[in-house]
Amino acid sequence: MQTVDWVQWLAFGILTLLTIGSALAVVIDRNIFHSALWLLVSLFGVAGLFVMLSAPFLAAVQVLVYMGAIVILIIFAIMLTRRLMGLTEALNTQWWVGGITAIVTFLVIAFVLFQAGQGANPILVREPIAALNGRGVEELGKALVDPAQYALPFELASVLLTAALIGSIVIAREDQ
Amino acid sequence: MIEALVNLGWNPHIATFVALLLGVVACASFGLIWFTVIGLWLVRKVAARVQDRMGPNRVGPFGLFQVFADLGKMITKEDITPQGADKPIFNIAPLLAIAAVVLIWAVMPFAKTLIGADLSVGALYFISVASLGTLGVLLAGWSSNNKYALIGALRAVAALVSYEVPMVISILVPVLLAGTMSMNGIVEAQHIFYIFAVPLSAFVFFTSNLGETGRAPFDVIEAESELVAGYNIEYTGIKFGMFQAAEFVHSFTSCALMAVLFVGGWRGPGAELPGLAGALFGFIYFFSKSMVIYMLLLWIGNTVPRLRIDQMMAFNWKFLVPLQLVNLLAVAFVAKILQPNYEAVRATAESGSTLGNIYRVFGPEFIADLPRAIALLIVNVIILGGVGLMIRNSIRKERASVEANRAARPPYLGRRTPVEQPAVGD
Amino acid sequence: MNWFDVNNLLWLIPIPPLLAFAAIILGAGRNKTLSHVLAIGGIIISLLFAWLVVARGLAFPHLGHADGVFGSSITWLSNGTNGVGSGALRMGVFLDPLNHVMLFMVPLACFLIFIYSLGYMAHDPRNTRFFAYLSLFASAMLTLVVADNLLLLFVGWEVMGLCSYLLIGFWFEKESAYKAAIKAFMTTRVADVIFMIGIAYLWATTGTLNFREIMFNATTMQSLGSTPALGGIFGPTAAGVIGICIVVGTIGKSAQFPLHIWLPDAMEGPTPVSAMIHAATMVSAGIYLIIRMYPVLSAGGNPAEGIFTGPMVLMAVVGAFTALFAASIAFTMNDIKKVLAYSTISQLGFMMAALGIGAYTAAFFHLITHAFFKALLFLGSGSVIHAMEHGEHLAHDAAHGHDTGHEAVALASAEHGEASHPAEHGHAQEAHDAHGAHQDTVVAHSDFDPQDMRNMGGLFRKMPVTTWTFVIGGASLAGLPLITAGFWSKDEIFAEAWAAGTKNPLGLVVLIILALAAFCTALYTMRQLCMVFAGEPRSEAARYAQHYEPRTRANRNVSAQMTAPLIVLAFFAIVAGFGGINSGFWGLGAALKGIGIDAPFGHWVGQSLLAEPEHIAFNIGPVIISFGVFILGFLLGLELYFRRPVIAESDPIAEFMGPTWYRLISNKYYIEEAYKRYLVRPLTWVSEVLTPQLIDRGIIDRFLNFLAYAATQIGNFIRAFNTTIIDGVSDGIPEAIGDIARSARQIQNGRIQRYLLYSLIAAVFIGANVILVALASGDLVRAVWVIEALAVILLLIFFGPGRPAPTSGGAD
Amino acid sequence: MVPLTAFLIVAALLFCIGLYGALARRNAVSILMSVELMLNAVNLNLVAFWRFNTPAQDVGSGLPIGMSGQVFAVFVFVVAAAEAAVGLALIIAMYRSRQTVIAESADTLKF
Repeated sequence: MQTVDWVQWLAFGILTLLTIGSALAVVIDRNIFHSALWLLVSLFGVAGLFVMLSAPFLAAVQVLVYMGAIVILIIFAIMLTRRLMGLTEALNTQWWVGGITAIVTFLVIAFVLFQAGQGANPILVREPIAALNGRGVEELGKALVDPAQYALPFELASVLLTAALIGSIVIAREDQ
Repeated sequence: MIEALVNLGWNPHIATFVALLLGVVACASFGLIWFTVIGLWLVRKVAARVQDRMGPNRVGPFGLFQVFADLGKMITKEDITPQGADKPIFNIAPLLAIAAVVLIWAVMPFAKTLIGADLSVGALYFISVASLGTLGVLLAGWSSNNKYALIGALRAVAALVSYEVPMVISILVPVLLAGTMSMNGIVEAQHIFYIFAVPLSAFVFFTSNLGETGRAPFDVIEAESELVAGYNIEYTGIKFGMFQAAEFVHSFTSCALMAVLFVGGWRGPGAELPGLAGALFGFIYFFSKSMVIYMLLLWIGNTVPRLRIDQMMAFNWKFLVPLQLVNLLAVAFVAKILQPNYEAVRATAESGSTLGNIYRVFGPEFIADLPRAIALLIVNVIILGGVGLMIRNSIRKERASVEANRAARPPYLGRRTPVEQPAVGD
Repeated sequence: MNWFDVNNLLWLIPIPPLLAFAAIILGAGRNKTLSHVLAIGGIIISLLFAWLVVARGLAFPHLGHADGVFGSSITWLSNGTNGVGSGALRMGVFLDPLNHVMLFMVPLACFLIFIYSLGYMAHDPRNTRFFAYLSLFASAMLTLVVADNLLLLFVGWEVMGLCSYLLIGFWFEKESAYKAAIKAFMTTRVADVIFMIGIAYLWATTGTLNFREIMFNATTMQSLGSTPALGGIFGPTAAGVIGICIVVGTIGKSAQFPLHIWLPDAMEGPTPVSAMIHAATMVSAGIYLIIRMYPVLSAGGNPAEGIFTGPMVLMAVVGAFTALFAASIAFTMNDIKKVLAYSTISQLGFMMAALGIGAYTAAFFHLITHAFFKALLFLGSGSVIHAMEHGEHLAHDAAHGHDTGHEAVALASAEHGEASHPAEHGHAQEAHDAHGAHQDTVVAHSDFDPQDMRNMGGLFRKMPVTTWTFVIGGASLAGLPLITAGFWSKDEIFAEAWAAGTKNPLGLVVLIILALAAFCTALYTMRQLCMVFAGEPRSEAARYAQHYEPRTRANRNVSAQMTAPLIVLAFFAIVAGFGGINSGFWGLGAALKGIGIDAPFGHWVGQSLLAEPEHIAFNIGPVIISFGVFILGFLLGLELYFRRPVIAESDPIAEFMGPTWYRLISNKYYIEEAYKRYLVRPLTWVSEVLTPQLIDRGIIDRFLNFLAYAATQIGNFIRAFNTTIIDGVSDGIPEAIGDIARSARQIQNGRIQRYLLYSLIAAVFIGANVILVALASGDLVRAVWVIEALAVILLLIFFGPGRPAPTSGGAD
Repeated sequence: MVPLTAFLIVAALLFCIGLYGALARRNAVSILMSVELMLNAVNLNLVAFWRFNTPAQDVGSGLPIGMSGQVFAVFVFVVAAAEAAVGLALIIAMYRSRQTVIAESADTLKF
C-alpha cells in the first residue's frame, strides 16, 4: 500500500496547487477577466479532487455546470459591464481586515481539525472503502428520485431553479 | 496492457495512468489526423460537386494532398498577435477550442475493445468537454481586443449555448433507454438502433449538432459571405488553422457521436468477435456509419440556405426544445412501462421450441427489445403528427394574417415614401 | 393503491384549493366566471374529501388513542438514516379527534364564505385575484389542520399570514388598507420569529417535530417537563421556554393583548375576509396551535390538581385580561365591523384563558362554536354594509329628484356618466382607475360611512333574513341560555374555571374576569343589535337599504348568495352547542343522555391527549353565573338602547359610564398611542434626535468644544512656559474624541461587505471563545476576555479614520 | 489514500481565500466569484466526508449506499447556479441604474 501512496499524494499535490494557486489568483488578479479565467482553473482543480474522491459524476457536473455555464455567465456579465474593467483599484479599504479575518478563520478551522485529529476522532481517521465498484452514479441517481430519500428536495430544487430563472429574467429585463 | 506494465514492476497507478494516457492520445489524435487528411479533401470535393465544380485535383492523386498544401500555407504565414490583445488568453484560446473537440474522442468507442477510456459517465463527459469549446470561442473574441471579434464571439456563444440545450435533452433519450451513460454501454444496448425507435430524438440531435458545430443552415457565426470572419478575425497562421481544424473536426465528431448514440456505433455482423477481427469489423462499421451521416451533413450544408440569427434562435427555443422535451417525457413514459425482459426471451430461445428457434434467428435481445421499440416508434409518429398539425395551423394562420394585412392596408402605405398630396385650392 | 384510504385522502384535502389558486393566477386572467368555477370547485372538492375523512374518522371509535391514528408521512430532509425518530425531518398528515373536528368546521366555513363572496365581491374589478387569494388561504388553513408536525403547521401558518396581508390590503388604493396590511404583517411577524425559535428549540430538545411522537411519548414529555432550559440559567424548564415561545406565537396570530392592535385595523379588508380570516379560521389557528401543543405547555404541571406551568399562567393572565379589555372597548365602537373585531379578540381571550386553567376541551369547544357564530356575525354585517351602500346609492338618486326605481337608476348612471360612479356597487363597470372598492367610492362622493352604526337603525324591516340570522349570531355570542351554542361553550369554560378555582386562586381570578367580560359581551351585543336593527332609520341610506330592486328583481341572485350562507351558519350557531352539554344539566342533559348524546364533544376531543382529561361534574355555580351575566347585560342593553336613537355625542353608555371612562375606552385605552409614544417615538427620537443632535452635536460636539476651548485657554495660559507640549495635548485630545465619534458613525455605512465583515468577525470571535472555554482554565478565559474587550475598542477606533460619510441625500 | 484531513485543509484554504475575496474585492462580480469559490470549498468538504464515511458494508451488499454527501453537493450546485443567475442579473440591473458595479457604491440602504 505504501508503494502507491506517493502517486496519490503527487496527484493530490498537483491538484491542490492548481486549485489553491488559481484561487489565490482569482482574488488577487486586478484584471477581472483574468480573475474569471483563474476561477475556471480553480474549479477544474476541484473537479480533479472530486475524481480523486471517486465522484466522477460530480466532477463531470462541475465541469459542465461551473465551467460551462456559470463561468460563461460571469464572463458575459463582465463584458456587459465592461466599462469598468479598467479599474485601477481592485481592493477596497478594508482589505487587510478581510485578510486577517480570513487567516484567523483558517487558523480556527485548522486548529479544530488538529484538535480533532489529536483526539483520534473516529470520523477523521476512518479509512475509505477500497472501491465503490462503479455504483456511485447509479446510487446517486436512485437517491435523488427515491421518495424515501431525496425526491422531495430534488423536486424543490427544480422549482428553485425555475424561480431563479424567472427572477433573473425579471430583474435583468430592461424596463418597458 | 496495464497488467503487462505492472508485471514489468511498474507502480499500478502509474501503469493505469500511462495506459489510459496512451489510449486517449492515440484515439484522440487519430480523429484529428485522419480527418485533416481525408475529411477536408472530402469537404471540398463534395462542396465542389454540389456547386458543379471540379474541386481540388492538382496536388497528388485526385487532389488528395491538397490538405498538406493548405497546411503548409497555414504554417508558413506570419503569426500575428495584435498589440492590444490579451496575449496569454489570445494564445490559449485556439488550443482550448481544439482540445475541447479532440478530448471528445477519448470516450469514442471505435470497436468493442477499442475505446480510449470507457468512463461510466461518458455521455456527461463529452457534453461537459464540448462546453469548453464555447469558452474557447468567447476567449478568442474577447482577447482579440476587436469589437467585431467580440460581437462575433457573443453571437457565437449565444448560438452555441442555446443549441446545447436540445442536444443535451436528446442525448438523454439514448441514455434513458440504455440505462447507462457509458458510451460503450449505450452501443451495446442498441439491439435495435435507436434511430429506428426514436427517430425524432435522432433528428433533434442531428439538427442541434448542426447548430452546435456552426454548419449550414446555422452558420451565421461564420457566414463567410456576409461577415468579416467573426470571433477569429484577428487570428492568422497556425492559430487560425487551429480554429479551422477544430471546427472541421467538431462537425465530424458530432457525426461520429450520432453514429454511436443512435445508429449503434460499432454494431454489425461480426463485430462481437473476439480479438483483432472483431475490432476491425467494429471499426469499419463505426466509420462507415459516421461517414454516411457526415455525407448527409455535407449535403445539407451545401444546399440549404442560411437562416437569420433570430430565425435560428426561434427554431431552437420554440421548436427543438419543446419538441424534444415532449419527446423525452413520452419516451420516459414508454420506457418505464415496457421494460424489455431479456431473461424470459432468452429462456424461450434456449428452450428449443419453434418460437425459440424463431427467436434465435433474430437474436433474443432483438426480440426482447422489439415491443418497446415499436411502441416508441408509434409514440414518435404520433408526436410528429401533432407537431405537423400545429405547424400547418400556424402557417395557415400566419398566411391568413398576412393576407388580411395586405387587404386592409391602403395601397400608398406600401411605398417607401408617402406620396405628397398636391395642395388643393389656394 | 386505494386513493380513498384515509391515509391518502388526508394529503389530498389541501391540494384542490392550491391548484385552484395556481390555475386562477396563471390561467384565469380577468375571467370572473372561470375564477369562480375554479375557486368554488376547489373548495367543494376539499370539502368532500374532508367530510369523507370526517365520516371515516367517526366510524373509528378509538380515533386518537395510541393505536388509533390515521396518517402517513414522507421524509422531507433525510440525514442519511431514514427511520422514524432518527432526527430526519419528516412531513406528514394525520387525523386525530382534534383536527377531525376542525376538518368538519374549516372547509364548511371556507365554502360558505366563498359562496358569500360571489355575491359580495360580484362587482369588484379584481374579482379573480380575490378568489385566488381566498383559495390559497383555504389551502394553507387546511394544510395547517392536517399537518402532523410543527414544521408543516408553520408552513401553513406563514402562508396564511401572507394571505392575510394580501387580503387586508386588497383595496390597496386606500391608504388605511395598505397600512393595515403592513401593520398586520409586521405585528404577527414579531410573534412568528419567537414562535420559530420555540420550534427550533423543541426540535433540538426532542429531535422530532411530530405531534404524536412528542406527546404520546411519556418519557419525552417527562424529560421536557423536568429538564432545566438553556443550561438552567433562567429557571424554567425546557417545556416552559418552548411553551412560552409558542404562546407568544399565538398571541400574535390570535391578536391577544400586547399584539392585538392589528386585528381591528384588519377590518379594512373586504368583509368576507374579515369573516374568514379574522374570525373563523386564521385567528382560530393560533388557538388551535396551543390546543394542539397543550401537552407540551402543561408538561411539568398538573392542571387537574391546580398546578399550572409558566406558559399556562401566561395564557390565563393574557387571555383573561384580553377578554375583558377587548370586550370593554367593543361597546364604545361605532363601526359595525370594529365591534365584531374587538368581540373576536375578546372571545379568543376566553379560549386562551380557558386553556390557561387547563380547560382543554372547553376551549376547543368554544373555538368551534365561536367560529360558527362569529363567521355568521361578520357575514351578516357584510350583508348590512352591502345593503347600506346600495341604500346610499338609491338615496343619492332619490335626492336628485328621481324615483328609486330601476328606471331612475339607469337614468342616474346615464346622467352622471361613468365618471361620477366609477365602480358603483350594484351597477359597476370595470373601473380602471384606482377605485375598485365600493365603500371607498361611496365615500368618494359623500362623507357617508356605510359601516357606521349610528347611520343605521330599523333595518329589520328591510332585510328580515339578515336580521334574524344576525340576531341568532348575536344571541350566541352573548350566550342566550339554553338555546345557543355560545351559551353552552361559555358555560363549559365557566364550569372549568369554577373547578380550577377550588384548587388554585388563579382559577377564581380567571372566573371573575371572564364573567365580567361575558357581561360586557351581552351588553355590547345588545347595543349593536339595537343600533343596527331596532328603532327607526337614522339616515336616508338606512331607509333605502336593501340588496336588490324589489321591482326589477335585479341582483336577486346576489342577495341569495349572501343570505344562504347566513342561514346555514345560523343553523350551526345553534346546533353546535348541543355537542357539549354536560349530562348533569337539569333535565336537558339527562334527556340528551337518554337519547345517547352524552357530551360527545368533550369525550371525542379528549381522546387526542395521552391521558384523557376527566370530565368535571355538573355544578350549579357556573350556570348561575352564565345566566346572570347574560340577563344583566341583556337587560341593561335593552334599557340603554332599545328604541333610543344613538347620536354621535351622546351614546347612552357614555352617560352610564361617565365621560372619563368613556373617553378612555373609546380611544381603546390609548394602547396605540402608547405604542407610538413609548416605542415608536423614542426609537425615532433616538435615531433622529438623540444620536445626531444630542449625542453628536449636543454632547460630543459640546464636549469637544468645551475641551478644545478649555485646552486652548489653558494652552494660551501656559504658552508662555511651553507652547509645544500643551499644543500637542490640546489638539490631540479633541481629535481623538472626534475620531471615536466618527468611528461610531462608521459602523453603519450601508456597505454590504462591511456588514459581512462584522458578522464574520463576530462569528470568528464566538467560535474562538467557544474553543477557549472548552479548552482553557477559568483565569485564562477571563484574561483573554479582557484583551478581547480592548481589541473591540481598538477595532472601533480602526473604523474611525475612514472618510467622513457623504452628507448629501438626507440623514446619515 | 490521501487522508480526509488533507482534503479538509484544502477545502478550508479554498474557503478562506474565497472569504478574503468576498471581503476585499470591490467589483461585485469578483465578490460573486469569491462566493463561488466558497461554495466549492463546501462541496469539497461534503464529498470528502461522504467518501470517507460511507459504511463499508453497504458497498458490498446490494443495499443502497448512503449518498447524502454527493446529494447535498448536487443541491449546492443547484443553489450555486441559481445564485449566479440571480446575482448576475442583480449586478446588471445595478449597472443599468447606477452605472457602477462597485459593491461599495451601493450603500444607500443604511437609513
